[in-house]
Amino acid sequence: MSLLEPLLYPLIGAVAIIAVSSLARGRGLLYCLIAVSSLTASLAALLHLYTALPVAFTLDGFLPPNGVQLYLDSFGAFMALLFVGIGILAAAYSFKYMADDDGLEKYYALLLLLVAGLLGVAAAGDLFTLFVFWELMCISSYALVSFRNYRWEPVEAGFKYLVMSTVGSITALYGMSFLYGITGTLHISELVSRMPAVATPEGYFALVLIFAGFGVTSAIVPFHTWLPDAPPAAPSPVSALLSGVVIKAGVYATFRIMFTIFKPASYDFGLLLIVFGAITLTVGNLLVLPQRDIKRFLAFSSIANVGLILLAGGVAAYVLHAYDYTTAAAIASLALSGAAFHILNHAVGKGLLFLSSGCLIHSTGTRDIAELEGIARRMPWSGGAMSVGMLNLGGIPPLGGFWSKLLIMMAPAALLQDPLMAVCVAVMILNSLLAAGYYVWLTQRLVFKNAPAKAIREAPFSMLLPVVLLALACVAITLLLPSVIGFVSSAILPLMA
Amino acid sequence: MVDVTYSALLPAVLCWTIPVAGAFATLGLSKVGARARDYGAVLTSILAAISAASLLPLLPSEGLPIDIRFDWVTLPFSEMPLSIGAGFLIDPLSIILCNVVSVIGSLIMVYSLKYMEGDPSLTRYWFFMNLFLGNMLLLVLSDNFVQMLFGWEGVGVCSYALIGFWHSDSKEDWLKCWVGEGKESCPPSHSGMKAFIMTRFGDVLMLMGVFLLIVALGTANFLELQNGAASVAGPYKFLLLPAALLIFGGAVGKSAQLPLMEWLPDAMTGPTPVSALIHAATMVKAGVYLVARVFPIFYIALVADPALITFFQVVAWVGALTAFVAATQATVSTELKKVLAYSTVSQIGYMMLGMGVAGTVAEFYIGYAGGVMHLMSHAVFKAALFLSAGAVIHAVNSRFMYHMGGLGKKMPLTYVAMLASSLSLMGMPVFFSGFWSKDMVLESALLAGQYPLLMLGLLTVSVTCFYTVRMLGLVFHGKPSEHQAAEAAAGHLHLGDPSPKMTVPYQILAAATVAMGVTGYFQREWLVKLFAGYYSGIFALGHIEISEGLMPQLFTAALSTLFLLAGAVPAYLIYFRGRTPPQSGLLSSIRNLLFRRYYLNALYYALFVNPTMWLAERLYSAMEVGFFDRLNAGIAAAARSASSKLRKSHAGDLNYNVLAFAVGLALLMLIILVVVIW
Amino acid sequence: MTDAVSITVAVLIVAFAIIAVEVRDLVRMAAAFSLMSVMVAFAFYLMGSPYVSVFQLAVNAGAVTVLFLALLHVIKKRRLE
Amino acid sequence: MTMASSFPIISDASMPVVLIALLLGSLAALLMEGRHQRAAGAFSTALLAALLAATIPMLLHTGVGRAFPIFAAPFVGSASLFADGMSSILVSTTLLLAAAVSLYATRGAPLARCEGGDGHSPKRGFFALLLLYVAGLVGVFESSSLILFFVFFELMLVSSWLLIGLWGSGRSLAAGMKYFLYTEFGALLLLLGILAYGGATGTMDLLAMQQAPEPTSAVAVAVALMATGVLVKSAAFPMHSWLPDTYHSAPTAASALLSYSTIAVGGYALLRAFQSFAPSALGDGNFMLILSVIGLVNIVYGGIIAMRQSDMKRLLAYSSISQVGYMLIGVASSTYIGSLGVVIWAVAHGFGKSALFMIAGIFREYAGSDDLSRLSGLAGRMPVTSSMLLSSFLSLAGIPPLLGFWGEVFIFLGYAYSAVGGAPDYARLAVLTAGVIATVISAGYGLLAVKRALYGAQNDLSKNAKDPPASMWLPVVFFVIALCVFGIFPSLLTDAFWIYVP
Amino acid sequence: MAEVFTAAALALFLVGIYCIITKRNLIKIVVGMEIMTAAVNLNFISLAWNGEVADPLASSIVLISIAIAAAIAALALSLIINAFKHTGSVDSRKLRRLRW
Repeated sequence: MSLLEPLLYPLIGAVAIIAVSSLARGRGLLYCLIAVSSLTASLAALLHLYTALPVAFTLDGFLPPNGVQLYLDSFGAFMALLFVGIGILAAAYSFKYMADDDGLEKYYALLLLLVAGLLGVAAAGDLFTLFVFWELMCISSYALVSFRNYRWEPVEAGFKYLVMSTVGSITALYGMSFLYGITGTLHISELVSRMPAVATPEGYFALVLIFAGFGVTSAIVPFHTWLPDAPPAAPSPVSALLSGVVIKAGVYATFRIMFTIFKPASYDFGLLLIVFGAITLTVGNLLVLPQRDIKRFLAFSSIANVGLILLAGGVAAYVLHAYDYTTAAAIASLALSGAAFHILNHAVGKGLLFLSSGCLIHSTGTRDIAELEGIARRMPWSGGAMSVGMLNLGGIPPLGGFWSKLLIMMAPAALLQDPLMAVCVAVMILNSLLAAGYYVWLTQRLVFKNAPAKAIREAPFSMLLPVVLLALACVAITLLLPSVIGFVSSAILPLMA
Repeated sequence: MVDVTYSALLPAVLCWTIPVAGAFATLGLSKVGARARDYGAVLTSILAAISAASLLPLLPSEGLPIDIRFDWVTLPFSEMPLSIGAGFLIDPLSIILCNVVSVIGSLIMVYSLKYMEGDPSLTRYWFFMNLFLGNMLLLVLSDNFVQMLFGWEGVGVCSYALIGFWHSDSKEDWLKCWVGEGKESCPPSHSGMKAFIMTRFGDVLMLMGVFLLIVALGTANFLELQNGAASVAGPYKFLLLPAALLIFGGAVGKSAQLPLMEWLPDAMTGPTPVSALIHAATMVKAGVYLVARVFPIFYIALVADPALITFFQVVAWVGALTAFVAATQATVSTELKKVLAYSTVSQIGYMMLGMGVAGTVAEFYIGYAGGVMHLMSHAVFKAALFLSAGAVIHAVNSRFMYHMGGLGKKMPLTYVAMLASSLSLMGMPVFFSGFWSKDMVLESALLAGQYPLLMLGLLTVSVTCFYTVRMLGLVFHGKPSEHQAAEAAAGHLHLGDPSPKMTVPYQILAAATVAMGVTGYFQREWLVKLFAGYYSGIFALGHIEISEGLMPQLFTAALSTLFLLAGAVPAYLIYFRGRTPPQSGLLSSIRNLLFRRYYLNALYYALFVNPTMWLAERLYSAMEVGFFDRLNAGIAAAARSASSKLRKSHAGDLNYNVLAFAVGLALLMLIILVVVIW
Repeated sequence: MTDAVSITVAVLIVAFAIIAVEVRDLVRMAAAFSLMSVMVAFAFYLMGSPYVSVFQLAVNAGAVTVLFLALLHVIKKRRLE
Repeated sequence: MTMASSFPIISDASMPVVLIALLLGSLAALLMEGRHQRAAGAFSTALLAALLAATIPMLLHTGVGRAFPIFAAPFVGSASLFADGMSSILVSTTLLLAAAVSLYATRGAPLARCEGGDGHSPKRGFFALLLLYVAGLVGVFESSSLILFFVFFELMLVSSWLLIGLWGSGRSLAAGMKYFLYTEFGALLLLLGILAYGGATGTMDLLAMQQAPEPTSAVAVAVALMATGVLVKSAAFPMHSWLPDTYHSAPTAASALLSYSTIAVGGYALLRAFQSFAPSALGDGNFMLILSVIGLVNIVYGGIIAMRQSDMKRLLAYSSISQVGYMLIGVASSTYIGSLGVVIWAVAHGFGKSALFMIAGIFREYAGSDDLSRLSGLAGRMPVTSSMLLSSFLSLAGIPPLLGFWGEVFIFLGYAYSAVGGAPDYARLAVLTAGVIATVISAGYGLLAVKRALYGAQNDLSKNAKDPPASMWLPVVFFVIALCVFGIFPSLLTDAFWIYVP
Repeated sequence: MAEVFTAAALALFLVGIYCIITKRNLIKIVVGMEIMTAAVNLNFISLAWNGEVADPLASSIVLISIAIAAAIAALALSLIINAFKHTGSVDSRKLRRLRW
C-alpha cells in the first residue's frame, strides 16, 4: 500500500473536490485547501518513503514480468519530490490567482490529476504504467491549458499542445511497442536484463521513436513548438507546472528509458543527445532574445534549459560509450548529477519566475515586458523574488543555477582533448553568455527602469507566499550546496547502473 | 659602506628637509600673514645654505666618502636579493654641489622678495621654490639611484610648476611672461608642460639605464656600483655600455643637451628668479652632476669593458656640439632671457665636454675638475646675469631686447653687475671666473688629444663672445627704444636700479664671480688636488702625481683669448659702435635658420607632437568609434537578426509544427543510420 | 487462407485510412474512419485478441465516429445559424 | 621562481567574519528605509572603516598565511578563505578605498542629482550594493579555490553591473549591458580555464595541493584560458571596448572602485594563476612575451587615445586601459619583483584613479562640467582640487614620491630581470625599452588634461567654480597623502608582500 | 503473418502523420491522430501475436490505449468546438495567432 499512497492522495483529493463541489458550489478556498492538503499528504508520504528507497509495489495477482508495478528509486523519488513540491505551491498560488474564474472544482481536480500523473510517471515500474500515467498527465494538462476556453488564446494553444503532445505520446508508444516486440515485456527491470547486449537496428528504431516521442513533452527542438504557446496561454500556476516540471517528466522518461534500458555502453545515443541538446540549447536561447511577452520569454528559456540538461545527458552517454568505464564513470556521474541538479534548479527557478510573473500580470494585467518596465520598484517582493529567479537561471553565482551549470560544464571540460567534448564546452559557454545576457537584460528592464507612473499594488499574500518560498528555496540550495550536490549525485545513481 | 660618521648626518638631513618642511610651512604661514610667509620662506633657504655650509669643513678630510645608510626597501625573496637603502653620500662632489645650490638659491630667494612682490599666488611660489631647493639638495646628497630619482623627478615637477607659474597665460602681460615670437610663441602653461614631458623623455631613458645597471650589478648604491663595476663579468658585462648611454639620456634631458635641448629656451616663461634658480644654478646642473656621479662607475668599469670609452666620447661630443649649436642660436635671439637660456645650454655643453674627455684619458682629474669648476663659476655668473636681466625686464616691462637700449646710464648698478658676469661668461682673462674654468675644459680636450672637440670649444668661445657683447650692446647701449617712450607715456616705466633687495643679490654674485676669477688659479689647483686625491683612493690607483705642465695651460689661454677677440670685436663694432653688419642672402638665411632653432623645435612638433595628436584623434575615431563600437553594435545586431530570422520559422502553424516533428524524427533516423550504425 | 485474409485486411485498413484522410466530405470521412476501425478490429480478432477487437469496435468504430458526426452536426448547425 | 612557500599557515576566523559582516551590512543598508536612508551612507562608511581596522593585523603580522575552510562539496572540491601577503595588501586596500568612496558618496551631493540619475533609486540601495561589491572583491582576493574565486568574481560583476545600471548616468543601461556581457564572456572563459585546470590536475583548491602541479601542456592550456578570461575583465586590448562606456556611465563612486578592481583583480588573478597554481607552466613559453606585448599595446593605445578625450571620465577610462598595460608587463615578467610591482601598481592606481574620479565628480558638481573642453583656468578658483588633480596624475605617471613610482620601478625592474637576467632576450628587451619610453605618454595625457582644465584664462564656468566643502575633498586629499606616505615608506607594502606556492 | 500487420501499422502510422501535416481541417487532424493510435495498437498486437493468441499484456495495453485515444479525441473535439466559436471555422490556418 505504501508506494500507492502518494499517488492515491491527489486522486482522492480530485474526487473529493468533485464530490464537494456538488454540495457547495464555487468555494475556491475549500477546493484549494483540499488540493493543498492532499498534495501535502502525498509529499509527506513520499518523504516517509524516502528513507526506504528503492520501494516497489505490485498489484495483487498481477505480478511481474507481466503485471503492473510501481517502483520508486532515488531518481524517481527525486523527481516525485519536485513534482509534488511545485504542485503544492502552484495549488496554493491558484487560490487568489484563479479566484475570479468559474468552474474551479474542475481546475483543482485537473491540477491534482496532473500531479498524480506526474507522480505516476516518476513511480512507474513498467512502461505500461508509465504510459497510463503519462496520458493522465497529458490530458489533464491539455485541459488546464485551455481552461479559460472563453478566450481564443488558451483554445489555440491548448489544441496545438494537444495535437503535438498526442503525436509525441503515440510515437513513444510506437517505440515501446517495438521494445515489447524485441523483448516480450514492458517491465523495466525485465527489459534491462532481456535487452540484447549488442545494439540492433530495431533497438535503435525503438530508441529513436521513444526519444522523439518524449522529446515533444520535454520540448526538444524541433519538437518544441507547443511550448512557447501553451505555458503563456495557461494560467500562471499551470505555466509554472508545465514549464517547471511537466517538461522535466519528459526528460525523466527519456533518461530513464535510455540510460537503463538502452544502456549507453551498448547503444551509442550520446551523439543524438548532444546534437539535439546543442540545437535545443542554442535555438532556445536565440529565440528568447526577440520575445516581448514575458511568459513567452520564459517559455523559450525553458527550451534552452532542457537543451542543457539533454546536453549533459549526452555527454554522460557519450563518455560511457566511448571511454572505458573507470574514466567514464566519474565524468558521467558528474554530468548526470549536473543534469539532475539543473532539473532541480530549473524547476524551482522557472516555477518561481512563472509564479512571480503571474503576480506582475495579476497586478498590471499585461504581459508585455515594455509595459512592465521598472515594475519591481512598485512590487518589491514579487520583483525581488523574480530577480532571484532570473539570476538563478542566468547562472549567476552563488545561486544554484550557477552550480548546476558548473557541474555540467565540468564534465566535458575534463576531456577537452576530445574534440566533441570541446565543442560541447564551447556551445555551453556561448549559451551561458546568452542566457546570462538576456536574464540580465530582463532584470534591467524590470528592476532598473523608472517605476511606472500609475499606482500598482503588490500581489496578495497568498500569491506572494509561494513565490517567496521558491525564492528562499533558491537561496537554500545555495546555502546547503554540498548536501544538495550530494543529494542529486545519489539521485542519479540508478541511471549509472 | 665606509666609515659612518653621524656628525655629517645632521647637516645632510637638515640640508634638504629644511626647505621641504619650509615649503609646507609656507602653506601654514600664509594663513598667518604675507610677511611671515615671505620672510619665513627666505629664512628657510638661508638655513639650508647654512646646513650645507656646515658640510664644508669635511672637504679636505681623508674620511670621505661618508655613506650613511638606512634600510628602506628590502626584498629578501627576490630573485636578485635587492636592498635599496635610504642614505646620504657625502663626498667632494656632493658637498660642492649642495653648497652651490643652497647658497645661490638663498640669494635668489632674497631677490624674489622684491621681484615677486604683490603677486597673488605668492604662497604657491614660495612653496615650489623651497620644494625645488629641497629636492635639488636631496638629489645631490642621495647615495643611490632610486633615492636620487626622488629628487630628480621632484625638481622636474617643481620646475613644471614654476615655469608655468603664470598659468593663466594672460595676453595682457605677454610681453613679460610669454616666450618666442610668431610661430615659436609659447605661453607659460605650455612651456611648463613641454619642459616636463621633454625632460621626462630623458628621464625614462635614464630609468631604463638604471634598471639595466641594477640588474647587472645587483645594487643601486653609487659606492657599491663603483665597487662592483670593476669586477663585473659574464653575461652582465654587455649591459654596462647601454646602461651608461641610457643614463646619460637622463642627463641630456635635464641639462637640455642635444637633442633634448628644446625645452629650455621656452622655459623662460617662468618668473626671472625661477629662471635663475632652475636654469642657471640648479636643475640643469643636475645632468652634469649625474655624469660626474656615474663617472667613477664607468671609469672603473673601463677595465672590465673597454667599449665603455664610447660612453665618454658620446658625452664629450654631445657637450661640444650642444655648446656650439646653442651658442649660435643665442646670437640671433631677440629676447634677453632667451639669450641667457641658450647661453646656459651652451655652457653646460662645456661641462659635459670636460667630463667626457676626462673619461678618455688617465689624467681624468683635469677634465673632471674643470667640469665641476665650470659648473660652479657658471652657476654664479649666470645667476647674476639672470637676476640683473630680471631687473632690466622689470624696468622696461618687456622681454625683448629691441624694447631696451641705452639702459646703461639709467641702471648703473645693474649694468656693472651684468658687465662683470658677462665678461666672466665670455671667459675674459684673468680676473673672471669663467676664464679659468672654461680654459680648464679646453685644456683637458687638448691634453686628451681631441682636437676636433677643442676646435668646437674654441669656436664656441667666439660665438659666446659675440652674443654676449651683442646682448650688452643692445640692452645697455644705443638709443632708448620707442617702446620705452610709449611705456613712459603710459606711466608704466620706472627706469632705474631697483631696490636693494633685488640689487644686492646680484651684486654679491657679480662680486663673487670676480673674486673667483681673481683666485682662479688657486681654486683650480685646489680642485684638481681634491678630486685627484679623492678618486685615486676610489680607483685604487695609489697616490697620483699631478703631472700638469704649465705649457698646455698657457697655450689654451692664448688660444681662447684669440678666439674671444675674434668673437667680441665684430660684435663690439656692430652693437656698440653702430657699424652696419654685412648683409647677404647667406647671412640672412643663416640668421633665419638660427632664429628658427635649426628647425629642431618644428621638427619635434612635426615628428612627435603632431603625429601623436593626430594619432590620438585617428585612433579614437577610427579604432574606438569606427571599429570597436561598430563591432559591438554588429555583434548585437547579428544576434538580433539571427534570432529574428530564426523567429520566422515559428509561424505558429499547427501543420508545420507537426511537420517539424516529422522532420526531426527523420533527422534522428538519419543520424542513427549514418553516424551510428554505419 | 489466413494469409490471404490477413493481407486483404491489412490492405483494407490502409486503404480506408487513406480514404478517410483524402476524402473531402467529412461525413464520408467519418464513415471511412469507422470502416478502418472495423478492419483494425478484425485484424485484432485475426491475431487472437477478441476482447480488444470488441473494445475497438465499440469505442473507435462506434463512439469516436459518433463523436465526429456529432461535431459535424454542431458545426453545420452553427454555420447555418 | 621560488617564493616563500615556507611561511606557516594559521587558522583565522576573522576572514569569514569580515565577509559575513559585509553581506549582512549590505542587507542592513538595504533595509534602512525612509528617514534612516540618510544613515545608510554613514553606516556603510563606518562598517567599512571598522572592517579595515580588523584587517590591518593581517598586514602587520607579515609572513603568516591565514586560512579558514568554507565548504567541501562533491565534485566541486574544497574551498577556504585564504590570505597570503598579496591578498592581505589588496584586501586592506579594497576596504580603505571603499570606505573613502562611501564617505564621498555619503557626504556628496545627492547621487541622483550628481550623476544625472533618475532620482528614483534610493541611496540605501547604492550602499547596499557597494557593500556587496566590496564583499565580492574581498572574496576574490581571499579565495583558496578557483571555484570560490569565480563565485566571488561573479558576485563582484553582478553588483557592479547593478551599480552602473541603477545609479549610472547617460546611457547607463546600454553601458551596463555591454559591461556585463563582456565581462561575463571573460568570466566564462575563466570558468572554462578553471574547469580544464581541475580536469588536468584533479583539484582546484590551492590549499589541497601537496605541491604545485607538473607543468604539463594540459595545465598550460588551462592556465592560458584562465588568463584570457581575466584579460577580458582587465580590459586588455582588443577586449577593452567595454571599459570607456562603463566608466563613463558609472556613478563616480563606483567608477573609482571599478578602476581599482580592473587592475587589482586582473593582476591578482594572473599572478595567482601563474605563480601559485601553475608556476612555470607558461613561464618559459612565448605566452608571457605575448602578454607583455599586449601590455605594451595597452599602454600606448590607451594613453594616446586618452590625450584627446575631452570628457574627463572617458579620459580616465582610457587612462585605465593604459595603466592595465603596466600590470600586464609586470605579470609577464614572472618575477618576484615584477609581481610586487603589480600589487603596488594596483594599490597606487586604486588610490590615484579613485581620487581622479572623485575630482571629476567635483568638477561636475562644483565647476559645472567635467568636460575638459568647457573648463579653463580652474587653478585659480579651486586650489585644493587643482593641486590634487595634478598630484594624482603625477602618481599615475610614476613620479616620486608618489606610490606609482615604485610600481613602475618594480614592474620594469622585474621585466628587465626577465629580459637580461640570464641570457639576453632581445624581444623582451625591445618590449622593455618601448614600455619604459611609453611611460612618457602617461605624463603627456595627464598634464594635457591638467592644462586644459586648470590653466589658461578663466571662463564663465570657472568664474563660478569653487572648492567643494571639505567633506568632499577630504577623501581625495586623503588618497594623495596616502600615495605620498606609501611612496616614501614603500616598505609598508613590500614587507607585507609574499605569494603562496604549494 | 504478423509481419503483414506490422507493415500495415507502419503504413498506417505514416498515413496518420501525413494527414496531420497536410490537412488544414482540424477534424481531419484529429482523425490523423486516431489513425496513428490505431497504427500503434495494431503494431502492439501484431508483435504480441505468437501465431495463435496475443500476449494478454499487449492486449491490456491496447485496451487502455484505445480508451485514452477516445478520451483525447473527445477533448480535441470539444476544443474544436471552442475554436470554432472563436474563429468561426475549423481551418487550422485560422489558429495562427500564436507565433514568433
